[in-house]
Amino acid sequence: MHDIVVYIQSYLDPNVKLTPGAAGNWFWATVYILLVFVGLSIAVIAMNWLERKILAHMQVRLGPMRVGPHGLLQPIADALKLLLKEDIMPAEADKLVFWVAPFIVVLAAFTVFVVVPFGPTHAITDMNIGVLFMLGVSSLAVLGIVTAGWASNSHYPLIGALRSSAQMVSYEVAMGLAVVSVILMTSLHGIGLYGVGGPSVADTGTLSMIGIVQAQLEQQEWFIFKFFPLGLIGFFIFAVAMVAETNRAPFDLPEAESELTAGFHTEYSGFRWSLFFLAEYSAMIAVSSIAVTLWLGGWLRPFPNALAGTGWDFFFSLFPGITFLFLGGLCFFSASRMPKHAFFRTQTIGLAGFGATLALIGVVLFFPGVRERVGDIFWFSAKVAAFMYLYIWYRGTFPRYRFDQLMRVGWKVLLPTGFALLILTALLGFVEPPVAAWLRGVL
Amino acid sequence: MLHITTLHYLVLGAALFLLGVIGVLTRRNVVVVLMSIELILNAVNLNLVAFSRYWQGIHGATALHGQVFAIFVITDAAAEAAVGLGILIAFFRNKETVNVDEVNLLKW
Amino acid sequence: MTDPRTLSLLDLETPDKTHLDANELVINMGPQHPATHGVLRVILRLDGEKVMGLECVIGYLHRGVEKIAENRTYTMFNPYVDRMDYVAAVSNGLGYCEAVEKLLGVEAPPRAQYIRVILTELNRIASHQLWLGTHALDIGAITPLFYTFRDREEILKIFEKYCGARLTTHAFRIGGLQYEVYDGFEKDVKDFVAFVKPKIDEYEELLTTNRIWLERTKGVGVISGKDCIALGVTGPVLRASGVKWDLRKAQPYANYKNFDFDIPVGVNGDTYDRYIVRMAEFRQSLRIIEQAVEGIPEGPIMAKVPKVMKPPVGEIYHSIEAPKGELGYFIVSDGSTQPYRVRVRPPSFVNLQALDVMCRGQLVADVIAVIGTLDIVLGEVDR
Amino acid sequence: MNPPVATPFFFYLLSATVLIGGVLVITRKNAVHCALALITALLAQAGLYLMLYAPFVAGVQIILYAGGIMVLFLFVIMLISIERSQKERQFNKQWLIGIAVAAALGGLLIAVYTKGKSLFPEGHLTYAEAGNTQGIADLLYGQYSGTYMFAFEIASLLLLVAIIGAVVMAKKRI
Repeated sequence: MHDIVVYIQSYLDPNVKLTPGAAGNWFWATVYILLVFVGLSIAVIAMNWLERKILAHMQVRLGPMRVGPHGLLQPIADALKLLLKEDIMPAEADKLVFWVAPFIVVLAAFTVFVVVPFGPTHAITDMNIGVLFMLGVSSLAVLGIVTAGWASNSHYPLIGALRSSAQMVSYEVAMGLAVVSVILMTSLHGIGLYGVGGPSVADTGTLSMIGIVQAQLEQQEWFIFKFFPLGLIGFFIFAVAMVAETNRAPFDLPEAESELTAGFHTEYSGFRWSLFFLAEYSAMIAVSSIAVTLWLGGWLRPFPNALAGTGWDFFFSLFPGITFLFLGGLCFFSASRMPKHAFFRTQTIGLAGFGATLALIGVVLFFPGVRERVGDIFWFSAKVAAFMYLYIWYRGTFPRYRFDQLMRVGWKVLLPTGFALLILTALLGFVEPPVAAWLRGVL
Repeated sequence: MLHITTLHYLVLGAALFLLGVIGVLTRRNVVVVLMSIELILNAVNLNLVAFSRYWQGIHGATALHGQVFAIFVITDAAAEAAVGLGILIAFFRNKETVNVDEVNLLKW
Repeated sequence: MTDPRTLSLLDLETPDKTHLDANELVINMGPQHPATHGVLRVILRLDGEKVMGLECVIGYLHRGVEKIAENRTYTMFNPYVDRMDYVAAVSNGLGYCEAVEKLLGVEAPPRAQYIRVILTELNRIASHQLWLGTHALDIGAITPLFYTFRDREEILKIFEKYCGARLTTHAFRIGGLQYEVYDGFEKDVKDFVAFVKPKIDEYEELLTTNRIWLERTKGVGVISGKDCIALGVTGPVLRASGVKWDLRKAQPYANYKNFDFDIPVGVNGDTYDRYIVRMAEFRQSLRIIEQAVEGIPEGPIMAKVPKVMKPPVGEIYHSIEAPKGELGYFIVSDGSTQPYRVRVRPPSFVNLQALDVMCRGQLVADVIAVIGTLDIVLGEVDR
Repeated sequence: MNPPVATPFFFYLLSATVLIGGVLVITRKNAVHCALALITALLAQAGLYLMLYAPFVAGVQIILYAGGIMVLFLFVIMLISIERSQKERQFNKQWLIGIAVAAALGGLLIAVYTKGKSLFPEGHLTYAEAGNTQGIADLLYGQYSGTYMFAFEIASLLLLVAIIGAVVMAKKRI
């Protein structure tokens, strides 16, 4: 018993600078996995609600308003409905493959989060091949989509699946090139040894997700601003490719309902369909996490170098609490504007209760012990949330590409740009240190 | 506790290799034959990586030649799959079959 | 590679080869397809994703409107025409009423004429708004639909206030109007014009310079002016191909000759030009409404028409510029209370014939864009 | 660094997966099932690479084999119709000879491994995956230690040839 307590406490030691996976701590690794799983599920539910509401307000509608105050319980109602729905399997479908396909997609989407760094110690594990692992595992989702379309034994799903996989495979290439340019950047004026692994030799890069963020901290700039405008171009390539990769508007051809009804998941319903839904949203969060980690400084708060010092640390550590208090206040404000009618009493109380919960979380986040440990998670989530908003915004404003145009953008625009970017980054990385040294000498 | 040694991996590799060989020699469907070739290549890769680990034990962590070879083999497998499937499509278009024992013409 | 245009259209034998070298694939789009705007069935002959030819199968919404006319009096048939192009019911009513008036030899009084023009132009805007929303939705932009429906609502409110109905209005009567306009009609119309002007800019902001919109519409579904004339295509589709033909100018009816407006024309005859032409028509319609609402004269709203209409023996063809093109009524009278024959020349039906020419050599996804850009209403195609 | 845990368990689990996957590949009628079985085997093999402290090879295995090559296979299987080939005889006439040859080969391998058991003592490894990727990169492109730089460039040429070859083979009209 005592040993177990010691084992559990060994990771709580503030001197531990490792992720539980890297430290080999089974207990905390399991806890982190559960936390990430629950957090991700909540994020998907929240994203579902937010997408409907934000899209609705962009389109002069109200969105869900009936189930719970401001439709807050709508995602839960939907989930219940999906779980209770009859699970239809087409008679001519390939039973086993039809059954397995959604799980492949969901597994691929969730496994990616093993290496996502929410903070320097807040990740399930840190791998020497972090980025490679993320790209590889997220590319496995293609298999699920192809098999789902094929197993349905129907034309529209098959065409949708082939389109989807062709699209994902094509954009993976451009995506990879953009990622490689970042990996090149990590090796520049480095001190070596970021994160796990890496011989402590100067000018050695890293594939580790934590290492990439630490490289940005060392080099004192986010990679989006590195070698301006090269970092920005790389980020742009990735930002376009990641929308295509997740099959979202304006690249949502596999699901082009005006042509293909619902694409590869036409024949799916109920629980299995909800798995595709879950996978789509968690894949969106996953690719956004890659973008945030690689270009936007991951968990780093704004200006970690320019505004360093305990005062600034304190200032920025107040943000999570303030955000939750603000959200709670928003709920109270909405509750006060609810119609004063007996029919709405439950809803008003529910909304106020929700606001109170958020405010309570906000207050807890002000405690000194908590404040310092959640800052990195907060900034990471905030950056990812910005990407999620972009996804919704795209969907609200863009028409859909045609398939040949989509392929042309992927292969004829993004790919050559990616190659040029890679060459220029390498060249600049080679040229820059002597030039900088010379400039220092001159000045 | 039983230790897993290099030999374990070699035996596994050999078993995989034999499965691949059986597949190549007995199946008619070209796609499955190509997949069996992938099995053979993977068996080889497994051996290479296992040897690399063994070699690392002797020569230190930087003796990664086996793994580099494995990467070359994977590259080769990609090339082989692309060309093999290309030939398969061309063949299927002309003969409407994917069976190896019906490939009995040098040209058509 | 043979030119797909030289292939015979009706040659639709299904090749039962499904392997890679299949020369063509015949697929069926509709009648239950979300992008065919109702119950249009299109049989596509494809080479891969390329359209080699297509055939429209229509008639799923046939209600025998023309035959019904033969068993109704002239007055009784009037509401039926609303059900043809149900998104532009007012225009249909205008064409029918004017045709019968011509046959009877009466003319609606000027006040009625002005109000007719206002309502018809409002209806043109409503029809174009519905077209824009659904067309954009087909191409994947979901937001314009909600914007256009929000603004179309204001038009429907005016209709509702005027005659009690929103969609199938039955606004006009043979010889003029049944109802005097309600108090505040002019103000409502003026308010609407002021309200909708910035909204049209809003639509254009979303789409006109949107890169994806340009890629999806430019060079898609091109048809030349010559082809348009040969096929009898009219309306915005014809004008987008560079033919300056608008019945409001060419054969002025109602009192359009009193109003000052331009005919927007396109250059390339592609989907984008059709979009631009219709966007310009929004503004021209607003111009007409502004002039008309300023100049509504006082006076009666109904000409003197007999209670029991017995037009003299004879026939008449009268056509107007409906939102979708030339809407013509050919009415044969045998001197009785019921028409001997009514034949409608619906713009959607004639324009739909251009679909094949416009889609050949395009991709499947473009067929959807082209069906959208033709702005067909199946109620009118099938009648 | 903590010692690895439950190594034999994972080894037997993963190798069982690999072998079952391999058996399914060569026995299933439906080519899509074969491909799925192969993917399972490949992923399990990636796990084995991780156990051998070769994370980079494992990553390449996932991204190239499972995510790339197998998608290509699935594509081709779906392009060519498989209904007919499923009803046909699955094994060719020489299957007996084939199995005999494979058995002979197996016997040979068994002989080699029983005789040469002493050649392969247990490889004791105490270091983790640290620096694996950097080490491989060093061997491939290192300024002084880049033994395989030329071979690597040749591999890129091979890929180029394969791309052109595949396009030439599969294109209907060039």
